[in-house]
Order: sequence, then structure tokens, then C-alpha cells
Amino acid sequence: MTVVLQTDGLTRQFGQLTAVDGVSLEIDDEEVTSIIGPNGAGKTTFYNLLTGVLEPTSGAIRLRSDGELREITDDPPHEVARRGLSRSYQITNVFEGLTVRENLRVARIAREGRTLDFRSRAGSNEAANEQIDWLLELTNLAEYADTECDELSHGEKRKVEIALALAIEPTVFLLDEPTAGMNPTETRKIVSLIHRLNDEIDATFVVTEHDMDVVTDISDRIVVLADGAVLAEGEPAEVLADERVTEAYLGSEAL
Amino acid sequence: MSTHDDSVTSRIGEFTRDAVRNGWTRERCVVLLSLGLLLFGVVAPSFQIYLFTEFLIIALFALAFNLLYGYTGLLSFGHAMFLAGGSYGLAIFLQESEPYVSNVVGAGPAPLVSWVLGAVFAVSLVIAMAVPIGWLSVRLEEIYFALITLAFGMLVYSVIIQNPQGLTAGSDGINVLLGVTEIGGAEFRLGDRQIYYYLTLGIVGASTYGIWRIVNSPFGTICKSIRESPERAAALGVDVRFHRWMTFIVSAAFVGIAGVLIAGLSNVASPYHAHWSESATAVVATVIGGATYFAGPIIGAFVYLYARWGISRYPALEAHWEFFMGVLIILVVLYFKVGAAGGLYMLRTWLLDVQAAYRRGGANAAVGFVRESATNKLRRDSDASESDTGGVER
Amino acid sequence: MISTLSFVSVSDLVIGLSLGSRLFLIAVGLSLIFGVLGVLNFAHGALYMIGAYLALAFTTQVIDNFWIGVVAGAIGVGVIGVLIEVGTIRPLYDRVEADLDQLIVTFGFVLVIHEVVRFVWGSQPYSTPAPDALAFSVSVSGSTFSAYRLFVIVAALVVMAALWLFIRRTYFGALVRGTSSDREMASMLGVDVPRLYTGVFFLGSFLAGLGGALSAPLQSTSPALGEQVIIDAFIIVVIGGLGSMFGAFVGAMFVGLMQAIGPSFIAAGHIAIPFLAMVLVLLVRPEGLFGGLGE
Amino acid sequence: MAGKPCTDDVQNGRNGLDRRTFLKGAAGGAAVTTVAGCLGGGDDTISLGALYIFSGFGSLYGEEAERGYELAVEEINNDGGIDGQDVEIISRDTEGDPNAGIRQMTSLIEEENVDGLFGLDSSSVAQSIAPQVQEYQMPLMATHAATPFLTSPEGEHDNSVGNEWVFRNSNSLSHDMYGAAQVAATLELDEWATIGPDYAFGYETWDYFQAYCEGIGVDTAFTEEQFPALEESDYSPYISSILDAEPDGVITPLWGSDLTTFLGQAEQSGWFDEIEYTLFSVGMGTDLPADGSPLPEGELASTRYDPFEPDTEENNEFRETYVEEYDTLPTYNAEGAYRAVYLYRNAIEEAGTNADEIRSTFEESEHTGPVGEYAFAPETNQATVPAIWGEVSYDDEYESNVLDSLEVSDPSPEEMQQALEDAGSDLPTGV
Repeated sequence: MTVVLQTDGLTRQFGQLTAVDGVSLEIDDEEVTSIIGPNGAGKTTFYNLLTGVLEPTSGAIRLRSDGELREITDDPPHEVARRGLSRSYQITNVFEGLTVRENLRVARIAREGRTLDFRSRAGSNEAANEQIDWLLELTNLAEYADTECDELSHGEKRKVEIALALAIEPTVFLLDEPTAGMNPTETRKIVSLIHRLNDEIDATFVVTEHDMDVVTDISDRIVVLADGAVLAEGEPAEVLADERVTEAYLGSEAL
Repeated sequence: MSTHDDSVTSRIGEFTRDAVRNGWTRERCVVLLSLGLLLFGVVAPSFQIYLFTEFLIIALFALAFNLLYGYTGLLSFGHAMFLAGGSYGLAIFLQESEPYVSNVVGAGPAPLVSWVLGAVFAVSLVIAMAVPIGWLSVRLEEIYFALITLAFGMLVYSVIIQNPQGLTAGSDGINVLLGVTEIGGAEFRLGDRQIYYYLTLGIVGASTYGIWRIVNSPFGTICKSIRESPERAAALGVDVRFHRWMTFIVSAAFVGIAGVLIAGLSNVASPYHAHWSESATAVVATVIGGATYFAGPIIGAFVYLYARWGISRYPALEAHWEFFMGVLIILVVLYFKVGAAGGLYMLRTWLLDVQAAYRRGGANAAVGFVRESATNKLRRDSDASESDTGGVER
Repeated sequence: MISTLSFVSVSDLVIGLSLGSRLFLIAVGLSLIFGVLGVLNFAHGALYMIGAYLALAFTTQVIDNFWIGVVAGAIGVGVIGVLIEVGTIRPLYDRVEADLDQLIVTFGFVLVIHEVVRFVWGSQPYSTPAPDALAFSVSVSGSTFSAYRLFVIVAALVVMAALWLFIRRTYFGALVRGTSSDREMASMLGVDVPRLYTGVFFLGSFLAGLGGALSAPLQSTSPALGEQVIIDAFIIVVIGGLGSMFGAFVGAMFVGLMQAIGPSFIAAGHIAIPFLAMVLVLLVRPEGLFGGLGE
Repeated sequence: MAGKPCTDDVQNGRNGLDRRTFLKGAAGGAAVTTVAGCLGGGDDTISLGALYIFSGFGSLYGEEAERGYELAVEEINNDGGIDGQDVEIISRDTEGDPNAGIRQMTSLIEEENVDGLFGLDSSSVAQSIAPQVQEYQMPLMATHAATPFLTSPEGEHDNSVGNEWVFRNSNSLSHDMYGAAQVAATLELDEWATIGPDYAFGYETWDYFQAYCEGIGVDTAFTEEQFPALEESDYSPYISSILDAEPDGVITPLWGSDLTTFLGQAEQSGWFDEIEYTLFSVGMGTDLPADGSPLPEGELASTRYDPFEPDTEENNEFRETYVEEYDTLPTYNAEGAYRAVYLYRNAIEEAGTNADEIRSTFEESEHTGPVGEYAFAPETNQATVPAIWGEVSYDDEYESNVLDSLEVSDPSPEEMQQALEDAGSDLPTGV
């Protein structure tokens, strides 16, 4: 049991609005943690703070890299990613004009620090190619390897979304609404994919999700955010039984 | 003797049969193209060699510009400053240093040595300009990037016009004469039409290959990812701003090479090379040709320059050539969404389809296919007003 | 603050304000069109140039009244703007690279308009006399100015005020503001966005034409008129903030004052100053000194 | 003013590249083109290449020249052509850009096989084309570009590009400024200033004016100078700077729409009340605005050709034909182009289409045209045409400015040389 990601009184204000309010969390490497909460609870802002897209108003973020917790509070997004914190996006954000393989190649080049390599051919690194093939296999994307992303279905793009984030071999993997906009069949596929990834990959998963079935299925631990602050946290059954949680949800939005 | 001829003939025959059998592979096309370009310098009329040399230089200018625009998604409206940087770098070096070079290496090889050193100096100067200008410019994106590069470009233009320290000769520009080189009794003039054509061909060819390698390298892959989604690239660990800066510098350096070449061709380093309208040339050539294809800027430069030349041959058109260029630009943007290169690419796909139809069912099938696709095309055009979402294919 | 700068004389100030007023008339339409449509109209300078020609043609060939000529010229330019928007800009809105394609199409129009004007009127410069009512001179602290030059300052203020009222107080203005901040939302709320865009393009072109027509008595009218002007206009809208009309006003006054005092203390190189200012603003505050429409 | 490598070497006597070795190497390439030059155009036409600005800011120059050479072509062809062959002008747009200018020149020589070239408005285009026509051994009759360096033999000054293939049938700004200095001598003003366009022409005009004034002993001071950018839309700040300096006289080489803009704004600023004399060095003749809006009467202006001077049959006939055809008085750019075509006709009738013969004919004979009698000075190939200064007035018949009380300035090259030497200037006379 090791803490890999820690926030300490993390706060972010937009003018008068406090979007994230003194969140202190510890994410453990053995668990799949889900962060849930009604719309506007601050989940996306929280992710943007973690990944360096937004700067916190106050508080600190620490990430385990090279065996110790280091502060990454002020690091820009690319530094955060290099230290091992990776994310997928709620609204699909892949390189549309590139093939699936090229998408993953971008991630591998970034991971291997070869972004300033002008000389070799992009696809000439055998180790990287193997890694990409393995990822394609793992995410069931092999048959689309050479298809441009803008020709893929929504469900397939969601997989590319996940594969991309995985390709940089993260310590912590933030999944932002992995089943957003999916039909039940596609959702089931993603859930089984997450299970599979959790088994095969040595990364810690943090998931935000609307679909409660998905949440209960995959989570070891649940954190509930409401109005930017932590409302409850703990084992799924325990948290979901919490009255305040039901209230927070029913108060704003029926499930 | 006859056996030799036979072997050549049979080899050509074999090559042709191969080509027909296997289709036109990329390697064969490149070989044929290179042969054509080499022969061109011998057989073409003298003026055509001049025009083609100019085309090659403008093509390199547009190609280098497109490294930043088409591959990284940043539209620079001030790239002419690097063209001028290359021109003036060479001109100033020749003006100030040629006598010293001559003292060191002797009068014979001096012109050639000076030119080489001048070219190196010019490209270094361009890089020295691009490092700070790029560092500042890549802080901005989209239209703001276009505007700040426009402002930097016009700043450079203003400085050149002011003739600082008597270096740039103000609005007159500096004449660049490439003299006679004498090495080991052999004399040649670098500025000679044919020699300059081959020199340009070699440098532009090598630069094109270099740019092609860059866009297909890991660096180039990152460029494309930034074009598609800078946010996502950053989330994968790419330092987007730094990478854009590097692309800016590389792009500028190749434009600098084009600048060195244009000064030698037109024999002058002129402030016009720095003006925003010169930057517009690269933009227009790239858009005409198609920014999403590697060869787009090359084809665009060809269309641009040869359309201008074609117009100049007709006095009635020449008097109002800007009108026709304007109409051409408007029509291309409106009706050729993927540029001329895209049009050619679609034509090629279509021809291959016709060929496939011919293989399947002979001439009748091919004619049928042509008729069918033409009807489809017409039908699609009439529907286009409703369903047309347009968009550049990427 | 200005009074503390001892090298700025009253006459510099008047000249600067009149320069700025004219630059404002050029830039405000460009800024409006960019703010609402997101189109950077390269042909804006060419439209300004046509405004000067049309006003001249109306006053010399149709009706001998300067003011009617100015209004007729501006409306004529507005109509030309509508033709350009409907014919060539509208088909491009949905493209991925709409910004750039529109920029380049309007660049094509710079060439076309220039040549059409040259074909019709030739290259020789024309001069347009100031209207009789304003054809006298005024002395301000030892310097002489034409009444017309002072009138242009007033005209710019009037145009600024009229636009402000129009955008803030009319239904059309509310639609314009709404659409400029969120096009999709406006469209969902039932705003006919394409028609609104055409309307705004008309207004922007009308303003370009008005600027050209009102400036005609101050300068010569020739086909090249638009070329320098468009670069000035770019500088101003960048300094003031793309899309901000008030910003265009402040940017224009700033550039006007710079140009007025530039020659008296920097002998060479003052043409570089506006570009330097543009670079600095873009770096320090890329959204301009006044971002946002009508603020 | 920076120099060029080749001329530096000539001057410094260095052992590097100089013009002659440059040409020796060029000979091979030029051989082809000389032949082309001799072949001429088609079988039954003589073709001449015209290089002017037809687009952008300077396009009025191209349009003026076009009127002139078209009139000449019409007259010549109606009169039986040149030795029975029609003459044809192929005009090209230099865009005022050296790069475009050289491409067009190359196309005219190599593709159109013209028998001779004429034209050129922009000095920067002229200076890059001059060495090229020498390489091609193609005669070039400059009709407008006014920089003295164009007819100052290569090596005389850093910027000199003159050679035996380049002629100029109009006078240069050196000539104009000598005349201006003579005018200044009669005016006896204490202080002179200038306002000129921000490019070489503006600066050279001021340099020559000062040098000649000093050289011929005008006792005066040179105070304020302002160089607004080309296409400036408001001159008020510059006007105000000059008025603040309170000079007695101002010389201005502003031209075209810039001049028209300046005039209106100067008038409104009370310029003509405060400045005793304004000398418009190109204001007269070439740049009359289309609506005939005149220069202020009583000011002084210069022209390189006057439609009423000399009062010869040739000039009067040209003027009247021109007015009939185009409904406006001929400008010097029109007259220069007109005369260039006749120069070629005379030369080709006398010597055929051999480029070298054409060149020698230009050099040798006395010439005449609307501008009067003149010859091309040896060494420089600059036509000995006078600079004309006069007082601006308005002519109702022609609805145009004209010049009265003409000062015809026709100094000998020696006098001009002497003046520059006395002033201690290293500028070349270009005559």
C-alpha cells in the first residue's frame, strides 16, 4: 500500500466561484478510485488542476516518481505527463488526422524523449513498434491500426483515447468519463477493458464516471465531490449508502 | 559495341515492362523525375531554365513555410523576413568580405569560396533572427500568431529600408554578382544560367529531401500531433511551445536557403523580399497547392509562377494581371478545397479506378465507369449546397 | 498625463487626434467584422478605397452635394461588401480552416478590386474638395488647420457614439452581441445567423466606405490607397483588441498620436514604431488593450 | 549608401573579382543571347520591349508611358513602319520590384527576341537591370528612372552602374538639381529644407541639391529634412515639423498620389503662406492629377519636358496630336517613351537590327524630338536635354498646370563636375 498521488488542501477559484475547495486526497496504488459527483461538482476542474492545465489558487499536489512523492503543483502539463500522470478526456481528444498507429507513435516518441529526433524514420524504432502493437492488441484496436481516427466510430475513438494515455506508461492514469456518449454494448466493452488493463498494467487508475453501474463495477474506493469539496469517501457500498451522497445527487439531478 | 547497345536497350525494355507490370512505384517516379530535371537544364530554352530556377526557389520557400503551417498548424505572415535575411546575409557578406577571402584563398577560387561562406553566414544569420523572434512568436496561436509574425516581418522591412550603418543600401538593395571562379585552369561562372540551375536544383533537391525526412521523422510526427491537438500533445508529455519554437527555427533556416538562392538568381538583395506581400506569396502558393500534401506547396508555387508567366505573354492580360491572379486565388479557395495537389491526387485515384475497370471488363467497362463517375460528380455538386460541410482533409 | 509630456505641443495633439480619428474610421469596421464573424477581412482597405472613389463619382457626376455623395458611397461599399460575403465568405464558414481560407479569399479581392478601380478610373490621383461649408481654416495655438480636419475628429466621435448606441440599445445590436459571444447558442435561440452575418458585413463595409468617403478631402484618391491603410488598420485592431470597437478607438488615437509626434523627435525609423507597438501589445496582452465587443 | 563588391574592387584595385572578369565569363552565356538579339522578332515586325510599372503604387507611370509609345507606334506604322516592317511594343510590368523586373527583362530578350529595350521608372529596378543588359549586349533606353548612378560609369562611385549599353533620353535628378540650385541662386533665401519620399530618390534629391548649391556658391543654410514613407496618408506631422523650423524655401521631390495628398494638406496647414518658395522637382509634367487639380500658382516647379518649350514645329505637332488623342497634355514620361520608339526607328533604319549597330547609332548621331535637339554624352550615354524650371500657372485652354517664365538649365558636364568638386562632394554627375 503506497500513496502515489496526494493533494493537500487543493483549491481553485474563478472569481467569486470556488470550483475546487480544499480537496485533500490520497490515492493508493493498489486501488481503482472513482471520483463521482453531480454536474458542476468540480471533477473536471480537479483533473485540470492535477494535470497542470490550471494552476491552483492554493494547495499542493504530489506525485510519486522515482520512488518518492514530489511536488508537481506548478508544473506545466507536459512536465506532469513526463512525471507519470496521464489522462484521457471526457470529450474525445485524439489526433483526428492521424492513423491509430501514428497516434500511439506520438505518445511513444514523447515517452522516449525523441521529440527532437529529426533524422530517423518515425516508424523505425522496433521497440516502440512492439510496444504499439501490444497496446493495439490490448485495446482491441489492431484491425484499425492504419485507419485515420476521423474515420472511426465513437466507441473506437474512445478506445484510442485510452490507448493514447496508456502509451506513455503512466504511474497514475486519470480516466475522465471513459464511457461518455456510449451505448450499453460499448459501455460493457469499455468496462471489461478497464478490468483487463487493471490486471495487466502496473498503473494506478482514477476514474470519474456518471454511470453508477460502471462505478460500482470497477471501483475499490469512491470519492464523492460536491460543490468542489470532498463530501464522502470510502468503500463503494459504504459511500453509496451515505445519505448525504444520495441527497447531493437527488438534490441536483435524478439518476 | 552492339552487345553493349543491346544490353542498354534490353535494360530499358525490361525497366519499361517492369514499370507497366508493377505500376509506377515511388522509386521509379523519383528516378524519372530526377532524370527529367537533369535533362531540363540541357534541352530547355534559356528563359525556361531561368523561370524554372525561380520556381524551384519559390517552391522551397513555400515548402519551408508549410513545415510550420501545414505540419504544425501555425500560419506565419512574416516568413519573407527570413527570405530577406538569406538574401541580405549573402549580399552583405560578399560586399564586406570578398576582398579578404580573395587574399586568403587567391583570386581564382575566391568567388566560389565567398559564395559558400556567404551562404553559410546567411543561413546562420537567419537562424540567429529566428531564435528570438520565434521564441516570442510561439507564445501566441492562430490569428494572433499570424499577426505577430506580420508585425515582426514589417519591422525587419522597416529596418532594411532605413539602411542601418550603411549595410543594406536602403530601398535600392544590394547588387549581388557571382563572379568567375577559376580552379585548376577551369573557369566557370556560378551565376551562369545553367550552372545556377544545377546549383539550385541540387540545393533545393537536398533541402526538399531534408524537409521530407523531417516530416517523416519523430520530430515531424510530433509536429503533426501539435497541429491536430496541442492540448493532447501536451498531455502526452510534449512541450508544445518549445517544439513549435524548434519548428519555427527549422522552417526559417530553409527559407533562409531560399533567400540565398533568390539573391543570386535576381542578382539583388532587395527590400521587396522582406515585404509582407512576399510572405503572402508563400501563403498563396501553399493554399493553391494544398497545405495537407507534402508536394502541395511545390505544385502551388508552380501554378502561381507559371500562371503569372502565362499571363505576361498576353499583353491585354498583362496590363491587368493582378485581376486574374486575384480571381485565380478566389476560385481555388472556393472550389479546390484540397488545393491543386489534392485535385491531382483525386485524379490519380480516379485514373487507377478507370484502369481497374478496364482490367475487369475492357474498354466498355472503362467507358461505363467514366460515364457513371461523371454523372455522380454532377449529382453531388448539385446537392453540395445542402450537404457540403467542406473541410480540409487531414 | 499628456500635458506633462513637454514635447507634445497643442498642434501635435490636434494633428494626432485627427490622424487617429481617420484611422478609427478605417479600423472600426474591420474590428466589428472580426468580432462577430471571426473573419479578418484583408479587403477592408480596398473597400475603404472604393468608398473614396464612389463618393467622388457621386459628387462629380450624379449630384453636386458632398454629404449625399458620402452616404451614397458608403452604402455602395456596403452593398459590395454584401456581395463579397454572400458569394465567397459564406460558403467557407463551415470549413476546418475557415479563418485562413477567408483571409486568403479577401486577399484575392484586394487584387481584384484594385484592378477594377484602375480599369474604371485609371491610376492618376484625384483630389476631392472639402464641402463648401467646411472649406475654411482655423488657427489653434499658432498652427493652422482646415475646418474639415477638425470636423473629421467630430465625425469619428459621432460614429463611435452611434455604434455604441446601436450595439447597446437596439434589438439588432443585442443579436450581434449575443451571436458574437456564442454563435451556436444564438442559432439555437432562433437567430438567423447567416443573415445576421451578412448584416454585420454590410455594416462593417459601410463603415469602411464611410471612412474612405470622409477621408477623401484630406488625401488624394488613387488605387493604391487601400494598401497602406489595411496594415495600419491591422496594427490598430491588434493594439485595441480584435473585435473591440472601443479598443479600435483607443488604438487609433494611440497610433495617431505616435505618428504625430514621431517625426519631430525621431528623424529616422519612426515607421517601425507602430510595428514595435504591435509586437509589444501582442506579447504583453494579446487580447489587446480592450478585449471583447463594445466594452 | 553601401557599395557593391565588384565596384569596390575596381576602386580599390584589389585582385578579386572585377567587372571585366565577370564579363569575360559571361561571354559564353551571352553569345547565345547576342544572336537572339540580332535575329529580332518575327519576319515582318520589329519588336521592342517596354519595361514599366503597371501595377500597384507606381502604375500611373506605366499608363503615361503607354500613351506615349502607343502614339509613336501608331504614327510610325501608319507611315510605313521601319523599312517596311511594322514596329510592335511588348510591354511588361516590372512591379517596381527588381526581381520581377529581371524576370520580365529576361523573358523579353530570350522569349520575345526584342530588338531593344526601353522604359524603367524605378531606380532600384534600373540599377539591377543595367548590369544585365550589358551582359546580354542589349540596348536599353531608360526614359524615366532618374538616378544619376544609372549613367555614371561603373566604378566612378560605389553605386554607379552605367555602361555602354545603357542610355537615358530624359534628364536625371542630377540635372534637375543643378537647375534647382540655379533657381536657388536667384532666390537668395537664407534657409532651405526638404520633404521627400522615404527611399533613395528622396535622399538623392536632397544630397544633390545641397551639393550643387554649395558648388555654385549659393549662400544659404540647409535646415530641416523630413522623409515620410511612400503612400503616406497624412503629411500633417511632417508639414508641422517643417513649418516649425521656419525655412524660407523647401524643395520637394514628392510625386504621384503622394504629391496630391501633400498639396491638399499643405494648403490647409497654411504652408504656402509661411514658406516663401516651394520647389516641386517632379511635381510638374508627370504627375498632374486626373482632375487637373493644379499646383499652387506662383510656386516653382521643374519638368524634364515641357509641352510648349521649345516652340518648334515638332514639339507643337506632338503636343496637339497627343491632346487630340488623349485629351490631356503630354507628361514627360509620355514624351520620353514616345521619343524612345523614334530613337529606335531612326537607329534601325540607319543600321539595321544589329544590337551593337543600334548602340553606336545612339552614340554617334545628333537626335531631335519634341524635347528639342540633343545628343548622348560620351562616357555616360546621358542625353543632353535641359532641365526646365518655371513658375506654375494654370492654362484654361488645356485645363492644366503649365510653366511660365521658364529657366532652361543646360549646363555642360564640365560645369556640373566643377560644381560638385567645389562642393567637395564625391557624388557623380551622371552626365
